[in-house]
Amino acid sequence: MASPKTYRPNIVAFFCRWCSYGAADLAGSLRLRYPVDIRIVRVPCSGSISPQYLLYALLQGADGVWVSGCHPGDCHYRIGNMHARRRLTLFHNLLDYVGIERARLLFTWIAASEAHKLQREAEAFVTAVAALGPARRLVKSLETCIL
Amino acid sequence: MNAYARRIREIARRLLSEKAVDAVAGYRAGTVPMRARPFVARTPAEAGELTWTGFCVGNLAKLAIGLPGRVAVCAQGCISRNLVGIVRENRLARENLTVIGVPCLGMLDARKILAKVGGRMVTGVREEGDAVTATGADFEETFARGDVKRDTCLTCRHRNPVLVDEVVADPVPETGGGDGDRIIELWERKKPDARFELFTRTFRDCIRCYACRDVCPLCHCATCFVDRSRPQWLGKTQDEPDVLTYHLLRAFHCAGRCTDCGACESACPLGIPMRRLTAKLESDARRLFGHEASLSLDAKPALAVFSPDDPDEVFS
Amino acid sequence: MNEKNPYLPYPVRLVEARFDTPDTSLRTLRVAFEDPAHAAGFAYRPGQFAELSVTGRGEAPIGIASSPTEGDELLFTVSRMGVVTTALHELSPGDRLGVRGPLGNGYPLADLAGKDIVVVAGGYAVTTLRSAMIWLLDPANRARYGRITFVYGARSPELLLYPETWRQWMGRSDVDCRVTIDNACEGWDCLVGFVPRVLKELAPSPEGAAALVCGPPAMIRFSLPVFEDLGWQPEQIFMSLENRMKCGIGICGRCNVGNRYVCKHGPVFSKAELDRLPAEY
Amino acid sequence: MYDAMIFSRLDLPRVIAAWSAGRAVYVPTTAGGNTTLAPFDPERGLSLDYGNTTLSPKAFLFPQTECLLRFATCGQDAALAVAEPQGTQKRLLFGIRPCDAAAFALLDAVFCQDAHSTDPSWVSRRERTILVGLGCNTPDAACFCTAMGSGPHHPRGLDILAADLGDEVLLTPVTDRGRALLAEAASIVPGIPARGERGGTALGRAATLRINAEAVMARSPFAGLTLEAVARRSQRTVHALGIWPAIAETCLNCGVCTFACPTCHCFDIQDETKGASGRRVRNWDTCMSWLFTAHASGHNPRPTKVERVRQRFMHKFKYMPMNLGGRPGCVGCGRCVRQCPVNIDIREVLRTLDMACRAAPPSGAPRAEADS
Repeated sequence: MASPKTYRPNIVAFFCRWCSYGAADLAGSLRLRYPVDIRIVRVPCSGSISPQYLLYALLQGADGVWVSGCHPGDCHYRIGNMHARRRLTLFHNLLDYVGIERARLLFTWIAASEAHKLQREAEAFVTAVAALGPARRLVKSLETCIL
Repeated sequence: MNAYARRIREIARRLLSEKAVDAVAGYRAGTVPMRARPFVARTPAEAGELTWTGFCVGNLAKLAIGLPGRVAVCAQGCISRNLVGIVRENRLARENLTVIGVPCLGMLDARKILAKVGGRMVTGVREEGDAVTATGADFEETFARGDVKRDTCLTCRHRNPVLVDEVVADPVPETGGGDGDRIIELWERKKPDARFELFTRTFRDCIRCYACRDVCPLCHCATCFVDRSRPQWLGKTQDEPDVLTYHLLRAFHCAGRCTDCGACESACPLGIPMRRLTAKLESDARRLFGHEASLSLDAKPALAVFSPDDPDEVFS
Repeated sequence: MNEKNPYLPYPVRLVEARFDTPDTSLRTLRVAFEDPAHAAGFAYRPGQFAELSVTGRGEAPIGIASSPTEGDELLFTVSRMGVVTTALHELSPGDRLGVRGPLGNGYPLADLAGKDIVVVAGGYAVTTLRSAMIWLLDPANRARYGRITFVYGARSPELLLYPETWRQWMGRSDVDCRVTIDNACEGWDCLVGFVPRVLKELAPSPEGAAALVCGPPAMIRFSLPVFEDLGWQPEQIFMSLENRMKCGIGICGRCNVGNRYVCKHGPVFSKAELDRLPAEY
Repeated sequence: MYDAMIFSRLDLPRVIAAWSAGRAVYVPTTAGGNTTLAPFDPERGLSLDYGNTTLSPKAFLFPQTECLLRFATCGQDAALAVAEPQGTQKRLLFGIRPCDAAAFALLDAVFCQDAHSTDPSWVSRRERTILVGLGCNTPDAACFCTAMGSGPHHPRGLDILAADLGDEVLLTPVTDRGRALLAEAASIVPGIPARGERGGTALGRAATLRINAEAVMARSPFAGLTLEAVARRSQRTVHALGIWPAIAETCLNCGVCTFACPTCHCFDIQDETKGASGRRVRNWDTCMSWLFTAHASGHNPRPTKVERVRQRFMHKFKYMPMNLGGRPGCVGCGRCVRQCPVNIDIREVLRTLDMACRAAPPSGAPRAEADS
């Protein structure tokens, strides 16, 4: 098991290409540092994110999952993030309800210009997930042995 | 034979002999005690086989979807809502559907009855008003209906059909219990660790037969996510993460559309209370979006619509 | 087959791979056993198949296109269809994969000694018939059979597999090799027309003969009446079936046609036997 | 028979405790409305008051999920390795019902066909698992073992058959292994050899229990089921009968019947990976599933539930009898009857099938009617 000192969480982020992905880009241009533990998956819209993506990430051993889209009202496709908000709200509550640690999930609205917000959120999320340690719940292990 | 069954046969016979419908989806007597069988009557003679008992615990909306032609369906409150849902989803045309409305007193849970009689072999069950009498080779015991009703019927809010073409009986008072949130309180009170432990324990016995999915009229994907291979969203094993992920996703796919008919729980061979998950989603849909699934043909499912003022509580 | 555990593949390495068709939907893989003992244990007959496995993706049943007379290396032509076959298309020479087999019954070539053999192949289904042909034409076997006729067709020239092999047969006097494409095209020097028509013109006599037929459903559907009109009996015609398979040894249950398992009792069935089975394939 | 033993019912937990030395012993346990075979706990005691286990005990020999082998990465360094040895635990299952033991005997013929088709983990588990069955004194309304060549006190597949005589238990060894086991128990717990007058009485009581149980089934509305007419018809004829769409009409195509069934044995094989390593697992599969036979090309030989439902019943009542010398692929445990969400009753299906086979006109050429 990883010691607290060396442990670095595995974080999968689903970013909307029109805003939060742009914010990550901008953060790079501005040379803003944020933790390297985040693997960004660029998606067309937060509205295109199915809960099964998030569960898939958890199954495969992600310690934290981050979804970020355009602020409500600013969707490139007009209403994609409005649908995402309803869907992901229910899903977030469901995961919380079954005991998945709240801090392993982060849902944000980050516009393309908000590189600083992205940096802040990234730092806070990585710290929070690192504090929880490696994910144990819903993580697929291949070690099972039947006698 | 009870009054409901008599009336259902009358209606079915009339609809079939007048050729108002091609088929009537209902139930006939089961081959073993405490069971009823979904049945499609296509002739007035077959209508004579229709029956109604507290063990009609499937979901006939599911059966109706696959039937060609004009179909009449016997439906309690929850099933009528499913019919509304499938009409809304264009899986059954309203003009091809006749709803035979069955005001519901709550359906029975064979497991509860078996528990009440201490596992002795039940050879028959009689229903008289609020009294449910189980008989065996050497015993006869009577219970209050409320004690042997299915869990879902204890929190029912819509015992009377919301869409009716033919009426089996006068509406019954809406005294089912009505508080769907009671189911989720069991877990919500607990701390996350305990919640996960309860979640795991509740679904531990699952054998992934998918009866819960297959009995449910909300499921309609041509290829279910569990059957997809590119990507394969979850493993096919009985390992805990695969099983739990299956149930989370199955429940979520019903979010905003579930009528809490309880067919999933009734179909489960292990008696897993999977409404623990669906009830949470519907409770949130009510609380956050003021939404209750399929109460009228005009209402869209909670996740098919949005409001600019939807709560932002999980976003930062 | 691994004697202790039939689910355990032999490790092999990909020696050579090439795409057979311009659309790259077919790829022929040549593999070599890592352990000579495994090669010796893998005693196969034409018409048998093996489960090819790519670790992490799974196994797929593929007919063996090589003949045991060609040495220890195995040849498979794989159509890219699902997860495993796609993975097989992505392998590079030198990569290790698994081979589990040989599986199934194969063509009853030993029982057909002394007979004339008519081989009818369509498109990509020629794979195990290539194996049968090479085996039949091997000096050790050729004398035990009468006339050998090979009819092979595909939609267009580039969809014909193993051209160097059948071109070579065309130069031989002990085999009647007829290769055809559906529609004429520039530079094509062999026959034009559907396989059933070529077969009709050929009019093979059923006298002391047997046919091995493998091809797409339409080819089978129109070829069988040709045989029938010529007086062939169902017992003389052998066909190879495909069904979804997993275990390959007649246990896991999905590939059955009636009471017969394609993986164990097949994939080769006589038409007479198929006539007795429900047509669930 | 003469080496049967009689034990006091009160001593039975001690007998089982004696067997627990060096073995994991599982006994019927009811909790939350389900009966399972759970590890024997002397503190909890032993209840013989159960119908049958909710699911069949097949998972003890054929786990729902099982690792076949492990591997590392793919590509040049792909390495295939054998899985950990499977089925190494020595076990004793107490109280399985004769129908389920008959199912194990039937599955032996499936998992151990010949040198090429022998399932090593089945063999390993079967060899290490001792079966002490308990005869049924009160069959359930769904039971029909007598019609499937078994019976409420049938010994096939068991090592020891127990009969619950109320105050006493009669243990009859069926195999040499069972005989040794009985001797093992008798060396620790006082038992009485079932000989002489005392033995005669016990054997007589057990016989009466068996006859009474059989009589209960003989009074069932489904008594008298037979496969004779099905056996006379060719598989093609049975397959082509017009009865299948109506039988399948209400079927949900879920897998309850096949997963609960003690003789259903179909499985799927899949690879799973995590990082640079992975495993090949087999999982129970079901012929009810669309995916079961779907080709990668999209073609499906059993495209609708009618073909799939037909396959299930044909497999049990036609294909397996053809392949197994007439034995049906069903032992009459009744689980599918009890657990089918839409109450499709296999007995009713068999009756319909039987009647249709009797009524079917002899199909064309006599040759087509003969299965060879």
